[in-house]
Parts: sequence; structure tokens; C-alpha cells
Amino acid sequence: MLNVADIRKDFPIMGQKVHGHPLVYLDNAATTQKPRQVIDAIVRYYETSNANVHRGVHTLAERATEQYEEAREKVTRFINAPSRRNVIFTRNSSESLNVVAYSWARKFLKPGDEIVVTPMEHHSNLVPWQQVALHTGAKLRFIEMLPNGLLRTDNLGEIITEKTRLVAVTQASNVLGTINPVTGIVRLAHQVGAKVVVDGAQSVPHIPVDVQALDLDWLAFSGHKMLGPTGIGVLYGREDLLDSMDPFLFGGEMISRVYLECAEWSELPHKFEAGTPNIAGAIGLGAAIDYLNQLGMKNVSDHEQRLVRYAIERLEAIDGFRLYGPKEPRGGLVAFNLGDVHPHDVATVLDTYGVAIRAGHHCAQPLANWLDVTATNRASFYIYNDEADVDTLASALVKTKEFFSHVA
Amino acid sequence: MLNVADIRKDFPIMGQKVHGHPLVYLDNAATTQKPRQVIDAIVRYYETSNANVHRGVHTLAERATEQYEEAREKVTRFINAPSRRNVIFTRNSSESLNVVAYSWARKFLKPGDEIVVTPMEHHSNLVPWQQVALHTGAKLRFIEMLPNGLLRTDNLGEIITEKTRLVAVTQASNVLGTINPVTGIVRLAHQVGAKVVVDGAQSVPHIPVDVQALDLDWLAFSGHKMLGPTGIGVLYGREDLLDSMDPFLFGGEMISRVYLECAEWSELPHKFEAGTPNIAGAIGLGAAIDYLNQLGMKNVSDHEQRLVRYAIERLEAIDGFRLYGPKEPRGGLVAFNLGDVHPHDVATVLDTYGVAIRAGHHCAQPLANWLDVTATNRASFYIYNDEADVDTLASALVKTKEFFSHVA
Amino acid sequence: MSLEDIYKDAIMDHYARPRGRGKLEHPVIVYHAHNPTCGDEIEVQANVEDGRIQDVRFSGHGCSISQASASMMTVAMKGKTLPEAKATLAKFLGMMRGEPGSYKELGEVQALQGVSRLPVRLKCATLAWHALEVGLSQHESGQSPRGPVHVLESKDL
Amino acid sequence: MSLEDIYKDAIMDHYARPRGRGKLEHPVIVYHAHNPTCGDEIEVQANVEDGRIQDVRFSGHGCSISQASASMMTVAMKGKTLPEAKATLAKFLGMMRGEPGSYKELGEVQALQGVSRLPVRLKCATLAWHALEVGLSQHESGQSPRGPVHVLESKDL
Ligand SMILES: Cc1ncc(COP(=O)(O)O)c(C=O)c1O
Ligand SMILES: Cc1ncc(COP(=O)(O)O)c(C=O)c1O
Repeated sequence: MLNVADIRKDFPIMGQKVHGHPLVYLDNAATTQKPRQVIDAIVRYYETSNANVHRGVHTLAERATEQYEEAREKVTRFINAPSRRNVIFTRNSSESLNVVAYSWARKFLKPGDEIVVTPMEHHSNLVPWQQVALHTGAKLRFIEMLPNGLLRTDNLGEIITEKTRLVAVTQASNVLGTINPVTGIVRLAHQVGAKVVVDGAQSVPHIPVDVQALDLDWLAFSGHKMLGPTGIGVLYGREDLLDSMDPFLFGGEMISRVYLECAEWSELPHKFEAGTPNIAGAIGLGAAIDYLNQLGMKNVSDHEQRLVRYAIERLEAIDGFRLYGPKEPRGGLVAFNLGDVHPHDVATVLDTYGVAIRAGHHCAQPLANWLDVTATNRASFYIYNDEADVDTLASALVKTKEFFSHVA
Repeated sequence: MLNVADIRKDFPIMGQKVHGHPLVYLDNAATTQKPRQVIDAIVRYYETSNANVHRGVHTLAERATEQYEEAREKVTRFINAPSRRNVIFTRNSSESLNVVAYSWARKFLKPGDEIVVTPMEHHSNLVPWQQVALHTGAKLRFIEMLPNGLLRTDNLGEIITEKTRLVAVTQASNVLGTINPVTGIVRLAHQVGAKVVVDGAQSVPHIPVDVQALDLDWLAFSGHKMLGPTGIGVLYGREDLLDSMDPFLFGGEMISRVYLECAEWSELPHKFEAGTPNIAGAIGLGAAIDYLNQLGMKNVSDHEQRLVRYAIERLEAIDGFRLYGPKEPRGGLVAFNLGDVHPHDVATVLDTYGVAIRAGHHCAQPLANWLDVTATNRASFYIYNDEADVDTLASALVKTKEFFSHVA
Repeated sequence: MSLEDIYKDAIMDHYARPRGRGKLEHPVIVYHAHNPTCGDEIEVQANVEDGRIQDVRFSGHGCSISQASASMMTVAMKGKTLPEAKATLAKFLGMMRGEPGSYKELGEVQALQGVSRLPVRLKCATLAWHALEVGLSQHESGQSPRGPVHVLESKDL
Repeated sequence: MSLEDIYKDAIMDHYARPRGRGKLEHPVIVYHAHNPTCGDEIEVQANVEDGRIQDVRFSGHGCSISQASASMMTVAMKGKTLPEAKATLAKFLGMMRGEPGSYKELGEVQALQGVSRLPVRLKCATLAWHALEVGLSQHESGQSPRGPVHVLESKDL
């Protein structure tokens, strides 16, 4: 069990008042807050060890390189990657997915090939594949969704076929909270020789993820959604796949030898890290992983499960509350509408009570179309949220309802 | 004139001892140290305003968006860009140059077209164009260099011709210190209808750069080389060119509408910023720009000029010292060799005296080949360096020379 | 900021009973605006006769602010000459940008002033006005009344 | 760390008067290693007869550490059986990785131990040994003696 009161003390932003009310931050699916430990790691790096990595002989350069590569080791262990060669630092999940799209899919796919995605994908795991389709002549195919927001699995064999070269699927939906059956999808895909790229932006921060146990080909996730700094993300890739891919960005660090007319590439993972990396970002992510490890990812996940169950129970009692997505299994977030009150209005009213939620399409417009809404509200939880936050949310929603009762 | 003693007080890392000696940091061309003001801006952001940008209705999201866009305004004014629409945040110079390579050059170049570069380019402004050539059938052509490390200009008209579509040139060399005649190159290129992309990684941090006065088409630079955090860079582009380019990375933020099979792009600059950006990085860069503005870029440049002149005078008195590059005009750095002592050995010995310099090819292997060396030493200065640092460097070099005198 | 500072009575009234909702038979001005952050869509249509906005309507969907603001706009614009309309537009956008000055002449539209302190909602409040502005300038430059969907981005108010 | 901790006398001696410099007429083992950070290149050649390293040489250029280390390696390896050579290699790499233990049997090669605390220079110190290691394993698996240029990356010691 998490001790939320203790955890909160580690988050300097939590002391804050918004419009006179204590901040209740429920926009964690967008980005999470940062504990003192992560902020301190960044400060410490700049105050004691800042230098460029991999190239310098002097003490600071050695220190910076060591800390940067140590962060990579932490990521490696966190997702149980076979080696640090599998772990590439990027800016965010979006870039990680684009690396696979540019360096693998655009290289290997051809007309007649099929890319299987789902209608619940975040734009970052959809638009890159639309572009791959456009440029290679491959075709997009969509796994179907059941009315409750789960993926339909009984006809998966008709969608993932011999023509499939790639399946791009999110492990956890950032709107519906759906946890997708990645294991089954991977098994099916591998049976037909297809590769699987998993969007872990909403899973890696919240549940234990083991790339070897799941047998993933690629996994993308973002540091800023798991207590880490902005500007740092990860692409995990199987070594043979990474080896088969062309480099993505070209420049310093990623080369071994350069002549006027040509160049040779560095070994993994540097082949995919051109230019000076976000060194402080990687180190901050390492500190975030230390923090999560200390809590235990199983405990993090249990905490969120309990909280989201409580939230659904509490919110469904509100007149006009409509939940989107399945009840179980689900990640620690709830997307909903409140009668006819526009989500923008809900979010604005909640903000005047200090409650931060998100309103909009959550970068999943096709899913919004599927739900037949232009926008939804979304409250998303993390380790520093507790039942009291849900209660504040619920009572603010009741007040919102009342405020708009005579108009909407 | 800069008050170096006062400036140093702003840099927490400067208090440090390395192997028992006070740190003398002369590896600024690789990355610069960060003032308290920049570190504080990052900490303040995480402690008071952290949220995802552009999408949220709540107070933190508004604050984060405002600060992120304010940082863009600061960059806009710093390089005198016409509008914030011209300013794209990237990870570093390398990524900025790759954006031009992927989204413009790969789209528009064809066999028979020529790309003009120089042999003194950093790998980041060479390898992307090698790849463009490979993929489009365009041809690389090289401006010649004079023995003193200046570009040969009397035959530029034979190299930049009607066939030229793009000229990629660094404004300041990271090895030779050469300041290239960008104005003349741009005029010539524009006369034949070619575009010019300028690598500003070693110029924007050190001299006033005005993209409109220089009439640049694109300019790339890195935050970490100008007191800013790691993981943030800038691509400036002329608006009509940015409009004509396809987006580079696909995903959240950079789209306007997304359907299952296709998508529309956001307006500039968001079209080129997929996914959650390095928000804290941009804000930190904004603080770095504030700091530089307060010093005045003219003063920064004068200070470095004076320092490098002093350094050359002082170091040339050392037996066996060999300087690479022109004497004037030159940026604030000196690349050199010391008799037959290998640069790695020089850098290691200097480190034992607390002096941090770089040894190697400085990510410019073709230039090293041109100089006919495998490696050089490089001492590079910035606002917190002074004559005393040069003196420490000089006496450490003399000791290095002595130490190796019986062997090398 | 309290709820009442944002959701002024006039706003709630226009939201509950929108004026000028609908479409015209033969509009000479049609502009469709879209706010990508929230998915709001507003189409503004207008007819111009003898240099005067003879009628103006809006359709689409969105939050209370965008709907109320569109409704207010139709009231404010109807019957205005083109120069008057442009002056009012400029005045309104100036107010929303937070420029100091007196906005008395805007009448009940002043109720939207509180929204100017909410950058994200600002886009909701200006969506319809911005659509009319582009529609008017397309009309004056003789462009077809069916322009492309316009996307309002943050800060390009 | 002082200068003398890094540049031990034995290192300076091997750097000043390298042993085993040169090439062989008909080597059965040839491996060319390259350190991209500094541009150092070392080619190691060896001959094996009756399961024994009959001769071993190095050529190329680099810093004092890489040259001295290569020179020491030729002395240490010459005349060793393949199992002995591999054991010595493992011992040496263990020492350079900072593993605790006694390294007495390495003799003067122990002078390189101080370098193990300088991660970047570590690559210089292990370049030739690493080249021999790969060359030996190519030899044992019957591969051609002219392998590809090998690139030593940080941390892949
Ligand atoms: C001239 C030049 N261009 C480009 C770069 C690449 O910068 P970054 O590593 O920040 O991408 C550098 C810095 O190493 C440089 O000196
Ligand atoms: C499911 C999912 N995928 C991808 C992303 C994109 O992450 P980022 O913006 O960090 O690239 C997000 C977050 O917005 C997400 O929720």
C-alpha cells in the first residue's frame, strides 16, 4: 500500500493553492508532477557534473557520461530489457514511435502489406502509420472495438493475417482506461511473422511492464508521464530489429567514421542518438525510476486500481454522469461527460475549485468520433492522489451540475 | 566589458575542485555550464507550473503553456525572427538540421541538383546531406578551404551554381574557430535560387545573430551550448519554406484534425512539434537568453575575442605548440597540438591540473583528415573564463610538455 | 477568479437562449472555424447589402462561452456597415487581448471580458468573431464564400 | 589522482620503446580496432603454431596508453598457449573492469590498473587486447583473418 500522505510531501507543487483551493491534480495522463528527488537529481547534475557525454577525457565529461549511461541501465532494468543496447533515449513516446515508422516501417513495408492498429490509439500511434501507409503503399487495418470499449478479440485472426507486417497497439488507452490484451496480440502477430510496436505511454508509468515476458518488438514511453522530466522518452527495441534499421537522425555521436562523402554508424544504442542528448533529462528519468522502484510498481498499480474503483462508484452516483470505457480491467483514469454540460465548461468550473482535469479529445479524435462525442472530461490518477481527491472531484462536479442546471 | 568575477558567482559548478585543483572549464564548445538563473527557472517550473501545454483548461496547464510560449518569444527576439511562427523547438542543432533534410531536402531535391557544403562542417551538418544525396540522387559539392582554414571565396561562383539547390554551412567552425562569410554566401546562393541552411551551434551562443539581416533560410542551434539546458534546440525557418515542408514527426500536438485514415496539420510552429515538448528545457533556454541579453551579445563576443587573442599569444610561446585555423577573424576557441604528445594524453594530464579541454576529432573527421591529424586539443572559452584561466592552461601545457619530453 | 466572474449573467443568458442560431439561404459570407483543442466548430454566415451586414447567423457546437459569444456577436453585428463591423471586431479582439481602454460601446459583449484572463477559453470566446473577421476580409477581396476550414491555434488570436 | 598514478614508469617505458611493433609476413590472426572517440587505430596480428601464440605484433597509432598497452600485450602473450592467452585476457579485462582480486600474475601489465579509474582512457588501454580477443575467437571459429574494422564503444568493454 502506498502512503499517500508521505508521498505528497515529496512533491513541492502539491502545497499550492489554485483559486484559493488546495490543488487537486487529476491530469496525470497528460503529464505527472515531479518529486523533489527528480528535481534534485537535475539540479545536482547541473551543479556538479554538467558536461557533454561520450567524447570528453576530462573529469566532468566522465562523470556526465557515467551518470547518463547509469540512467540507461536503470531503464534497462525497469522494463527488463536484455541489455542497454536495446534502450534508446528519445524526446517522448511520439518520437519513439516515429523512429520505428521511419527507420523500420518505411524501409521494409511495401504495397500489399498491412499495418494493424486500433481505433483507440493516441494520434502519436496512429498518424505515423497513416504516413507509412501513404509512403509505402501498405494498408491500415483496424481491430474492432466492442461497445464497452474493449478490443474485439474473437475475430482477431481475420485482421491479423499473413499480410500483416506490423501491429501498432497501445497497452493502455489514455481515454477509455482499457488495458489491451497485448500478450495475445503479440502471439498472434508473431505467428504470422508480423512485428508488434506497443505504445506504453499509459502503461509503463502505471503497471509493471516486462518487455521480455511480453515478447515485445518495440515499446515506446515518455519520462514526463512517470515522474520524470519533460524532453526525455524511451524506445525499446529488439536488438536484431534495431540492427536491421537505418539510423533515424544523422549527426554527431551516432557515427563511427565520417568521410566527405559517406559515414559509418556507431553501435547500438548510439546509432539512434544523434547530437547531444538530453543528459539532464535522462538522469532525471533515472531518479524517477528509482522513486517508482522504491514504491514498487505492483503497489502503484494496486493503488490506482483501488482509487479508480472508488472513483467510478462515487461519480456514478452523480445525476447525468456518463462513464466511457469498460469497468474492468481499467487503468487509473475516468473519461466522462456530465449531462449536456460541455467538457470545457466542466473543466473551467472544476478549476475554480482547484481541481485540474482535462477536457477535449485527448489526442484521440478517431476514438471521440467512435464514442460520438466531440469531447470528454478526463480525471486521471497517480501515486499522490487519494480518496479525498476523488471526493473533492465529486463534490465539485455536483456543484458544476447545479450551476449549469438552469441552462444546459 | 564583462565582469567575470561576478559572472562566476552565478555558476554553482565553478566552485568545484578537480583532482584538488579549482575547475578551469575550457570545453564550452562541447557544452556550457548553467547559471543559477537557468537552474532556478527549471526548478521553479517544476515546483509551481508543471503541466502539459496547449491542451489543458486548468490553471497549471495555462501557466505552463504561457511560459513555454514566452520562451519561444524570447528566442524569436533573440535572433530577430519575424514571428514566433518561425521558431521551432527541437532537441538540439543536430535534430534541427535533420528536420530540414527530411522535410525539405528529401521532398524537393532530385538527381542533378547539388548541395554545397564545406569540409569544416560538424558531422551534424554533413551526414544529413550525405543521406539526402543518397536518397534523392542529388550531389554533394564542397567549398574549398585555404591552408589557413578560411573558406576560399574567389571561386565560389564555380561551386554555387544554377544546379545548387541548397547550401549548408556553419557560421563558426567548432575546431578552427573560423567565422565564415555567411552574408556573401547567402547572396550568391539566393542569386541562383538556392536556399541556405546555417549551422549556428557555434555562432548563436557567441555573437549577435540576426536572421533577417543575414537573410537566412534556416538556422539551427542548441540551447546547451548557450547556458541553456540539455535537450532543447531551435530551428528557425522562413515561413514560406516551413509552410512548403511536410511535417517531420507525426503525433499529438502537431495535428489539427485526425480521422482513421488521414490527418490535417496544425499551423506553424506546432506542425513541427509532435508530442509533449521539452517544456522545462524551453523555459530554461528562455532564462539563458535573458542572462545573455543582460550581458549583451556584443559584450560576450568582445570578451571572447580579447580572450582568444590573449590565449594565442600566450600559447604560441610554448615550444611545440601548433595552432590550427586562422588568427583573425576567429571564434573564442583554439584547436592545437603540442609537439608529438597525443591529444588524449594532453587532456588527461591537463585534467589532473583541473583544466577541462577536449581532445579528439570534435565530430569533424573530414576536417581532421584535411588537417592531416587524427586528433587535436581544443580549449574553448565562454563568459566565465578569463586571462587567469588561460594562464593556468598555459602552465599546465608547459608541465605536460616536460612530462612527456623524455618519451614523445 | 470566481465562477461568476467568468460565467456572467449575460453569457449564461445567451447560452441558454442563443440569438442568431441557424443558417442563411444565400449567404455571401461563410466561414467555418474549428478549435482543435476541444473540437468546437462554428460556422458563421452573413449577408451584406448596400455595404451593411443585413443578417448574420451561426451554427455548430461548442462550450457555453463559444456559443454565447457567437450569439452575442450576431446581435452586435446585425445592421452594421462594414467599417462599423470591422471597428467593433477590432475593439472586441482588443478587449480580449487585454488591451487597456474603455469598452463601453460593446455593451453586453463586455461580459466576455472576464474570459480574457483564461487563455485557453479565450479561443472559445473569439472563435465566432475570428470566423466573421476572416469571412469579411474574404468577401472584400472577392474570394469565394466557402473558404477552407480555419484552425485557431493558441496565441494566434 | 596524480600524473604518476596514471602514467606509471612501465607505461612510459613501453610508450618510449614499444615492443612488438610491426606486422607479420603471414599472420593467421589479424584484427583492426578503432576507437571513434579519439580516432586511434590499432591492428593486432598473430601467428599460432601447435596451439601456441608463436608471435604477436601491433601497428597503428594512438595515445601513450593505447601504445604502451599494446606493447605490453605483445610481451605478455608471446609464447602462450591459446587457453593461457585467453585466461590472461580475461584476467586483464577483469582488472580493467575494476573487479577485486589479485593480479600479480599479470606482472608489469599491472601498471595499467590505474587507468581503470579513467573510463574514457580505459578504452585506450583495452583496445589492443580487445582486438586480440576478437581475433582469437575468429581464429578458433575458423573465420577469415581479415575481419571488419571493429569499433569500441563506451561501456562495451
Ligand atoms: C558546429 C556544430 N554544429 C553542430 C553541433 C551539434 O550540436 P548538438 O550536439 O547540440 O546537436 C555542434 C556541437 O557539437 C557544433 O559544434
Ligand atoms: C496513449 C498515449 N500514447 C502516446 C502519447 C504521447 O506521448 P508524448 O506526448 O509524451 O509523446 C500519449 C500522451 O499524451 C498517450 O496517452
